[in-house]
Amino acid sequence: MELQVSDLTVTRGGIAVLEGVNLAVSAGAALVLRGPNGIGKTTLLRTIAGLQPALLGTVSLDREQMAYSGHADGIKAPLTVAENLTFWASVFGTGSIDAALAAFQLDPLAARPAGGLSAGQKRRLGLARMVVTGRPVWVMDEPTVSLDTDAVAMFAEAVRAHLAGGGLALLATHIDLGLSEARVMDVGPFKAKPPTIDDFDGAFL
Amino acid sequence: MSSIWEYANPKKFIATTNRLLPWVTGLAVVLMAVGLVWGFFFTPDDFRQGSTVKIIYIHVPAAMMAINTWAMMLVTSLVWIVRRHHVSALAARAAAPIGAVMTVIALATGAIWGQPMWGTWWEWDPRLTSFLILFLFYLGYIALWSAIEEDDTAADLTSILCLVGSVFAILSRYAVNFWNQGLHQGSSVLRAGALMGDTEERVSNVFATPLFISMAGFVMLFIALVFLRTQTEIRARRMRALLARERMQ
Amino acid sequence: MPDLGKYADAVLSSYAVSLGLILALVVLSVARARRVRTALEEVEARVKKHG
Amino acid sequence: MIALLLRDLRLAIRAGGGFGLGLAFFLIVVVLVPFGVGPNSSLLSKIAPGILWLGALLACLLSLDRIFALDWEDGSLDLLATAPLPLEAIVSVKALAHWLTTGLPLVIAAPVFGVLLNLPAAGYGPLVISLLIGTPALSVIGTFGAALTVGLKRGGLLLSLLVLPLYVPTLIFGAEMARRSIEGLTAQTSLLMLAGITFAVIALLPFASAAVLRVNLR
Repeated sequence: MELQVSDLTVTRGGIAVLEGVNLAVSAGAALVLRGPNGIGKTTLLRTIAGLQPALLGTVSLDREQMAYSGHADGIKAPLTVAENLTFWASVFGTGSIDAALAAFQLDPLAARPAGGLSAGQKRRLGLARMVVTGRPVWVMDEPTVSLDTDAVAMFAEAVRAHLAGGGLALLATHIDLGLSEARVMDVGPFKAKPPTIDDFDGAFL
Repeated sequence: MSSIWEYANPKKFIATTNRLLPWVTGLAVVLMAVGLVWGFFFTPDDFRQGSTVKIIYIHVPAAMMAINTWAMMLVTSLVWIVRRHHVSALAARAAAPIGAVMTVIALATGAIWGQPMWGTWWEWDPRLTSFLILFLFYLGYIALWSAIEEDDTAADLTSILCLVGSVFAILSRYAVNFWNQGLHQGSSVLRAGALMGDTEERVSNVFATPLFISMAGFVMLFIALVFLRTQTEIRARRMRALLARERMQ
Repeated sequence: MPDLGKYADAVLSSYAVSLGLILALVVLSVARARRVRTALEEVEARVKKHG
Repeated sequence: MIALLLRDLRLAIRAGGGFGLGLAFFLIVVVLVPFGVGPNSSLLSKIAPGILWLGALLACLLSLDRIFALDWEDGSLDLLATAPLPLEAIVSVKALAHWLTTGLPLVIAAPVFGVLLNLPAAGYGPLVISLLIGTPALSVIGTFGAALTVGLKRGGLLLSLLVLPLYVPTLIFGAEMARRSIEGLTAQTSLLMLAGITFAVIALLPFASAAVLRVNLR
């Protein structure tokens, strides 16, 4: 399995932000996207994950193969940690949540209401959800926000395990994950040029 | 002249409507003036309704345009959904306030006519009630357009609302008919009301010609306003696009 | 002026209200059209200058 | 799908608000009406079916914006959209959860509140039946409205403006059915129309809601 993105142009608010993006990630590999704030990393990841349509270009894999994690973790405060994970496990039709709990050392917190967790613990719960999905492609946007160094190591370990199992990962992050095998790609060169102004057509420019 | 879809290009639309606009406006002014002056000054009073019959020259065309505007919005919304022509979505947006004003006129003239006829400003007559509901639909549609910042999102959502709303508007029309018939069956006042705004056979010939001229005038007025307001929406949209592009640099 | 009889108020007020509303709609549409047109021209001139 | 339903029900129970608030609002409307129109019991019994229907409708409206707003804010909606469930199913389940937490309690409570309004004895059965058949339509239509306004910051008022006109046919046929039964007239047409609207809405509107949600998510 290989994730191939060819000539992808992504839009935010109807305006192209990145254009002609080409990238490929093969099974067992991870690709880290870099770039300054606001360049369109989130938009790119959302487009690849199938949450928004691309203006041009193709993504080789279907969205049914991907698990997406964004800035918000989708945690329900009144439910316990275990209940939150069990919900996603049954939605994705995977059975057990034990592996996910173990990977992010959430076992001691399993019976706690998620609303009482610290920001870092919530983030760990959000990342544990990725394990539960059982999907081969992880698309992750700033996964390490509010994690301490131990938790970042946990995360790197979880990604490594995922890759070893034949999965692949696409991440946008600023910090060094300690994932030495991951390739790094700067999305800066793909920044969309302002469209030329001529007589107006469908884009009103 | 290859196909009608060429006019979906904003620039082409503006150029074409600019050429047509003076003619349409002139026609609207002439037809409305003739229809209304003829109706107001040179038609006899009705033997039952007296001079209030003169209100039909405004009430009937306004009511017709209130419904036709929604129908036009439905068509342009469908065109947007199916063919993604921006001008079509913007035309629907431009038309909505016109339809709302026409609905208000139909309601106001209906109420003013009802005061001497029914002895009350407001009667929950099925026809008037349906127009009140139609007005609520216009309000919701306009409010949704102005609440959403992103243009294409707004166009998509309002189009779907227009589609769903159309079905519910027709449903409401039947529901309201059923509901009022249940309340006062066979009231003679309501049968007298059927003369107002009913099909042309019932309105005798003396009233028919100026009424048709006035209706044609209202149609022309509508077309002129839609042209002008759609141009405005296109320009506003282009301005937003230019400003957004400026921010990119 | 035709003799409107006892319904003069009703007829005259409905004509006044309706024509007033139509006039208001036309005036507002034309005013907004002018405003947007000049605003767009300004922006276009600025954008063309900066390239 | 069942997991989503169970989660929504569990959230409604734990967070409070779900069952309780709608019912309390319904009660308050019913209590306030006699203060507004006077304590004349024959008048009250005449308008009781309409008031109960209106109260149920408003109580239903009150909780509509919660259908998607919370899931939108915490990102669950994005995650659900990438889950192996069609959006149409998600929307339907959400509507069902809303009905179970809002509509059904209202149906059960309506006879009790009917006592307060001096509802005639003949009216209890038809009222409960009309509410039972009609309130699912309120939830499904409301879900469409909630999907339309999900991304908006001040969507609450707009939601009411959009949804209330869509409620007109259901309200008319629902209240009409109860009223006709009380007056001893045949209520069959109203019943059939009400049921027809509910079934049509359940069958068709989720597609519109899902389409709207897809637009709002991108």
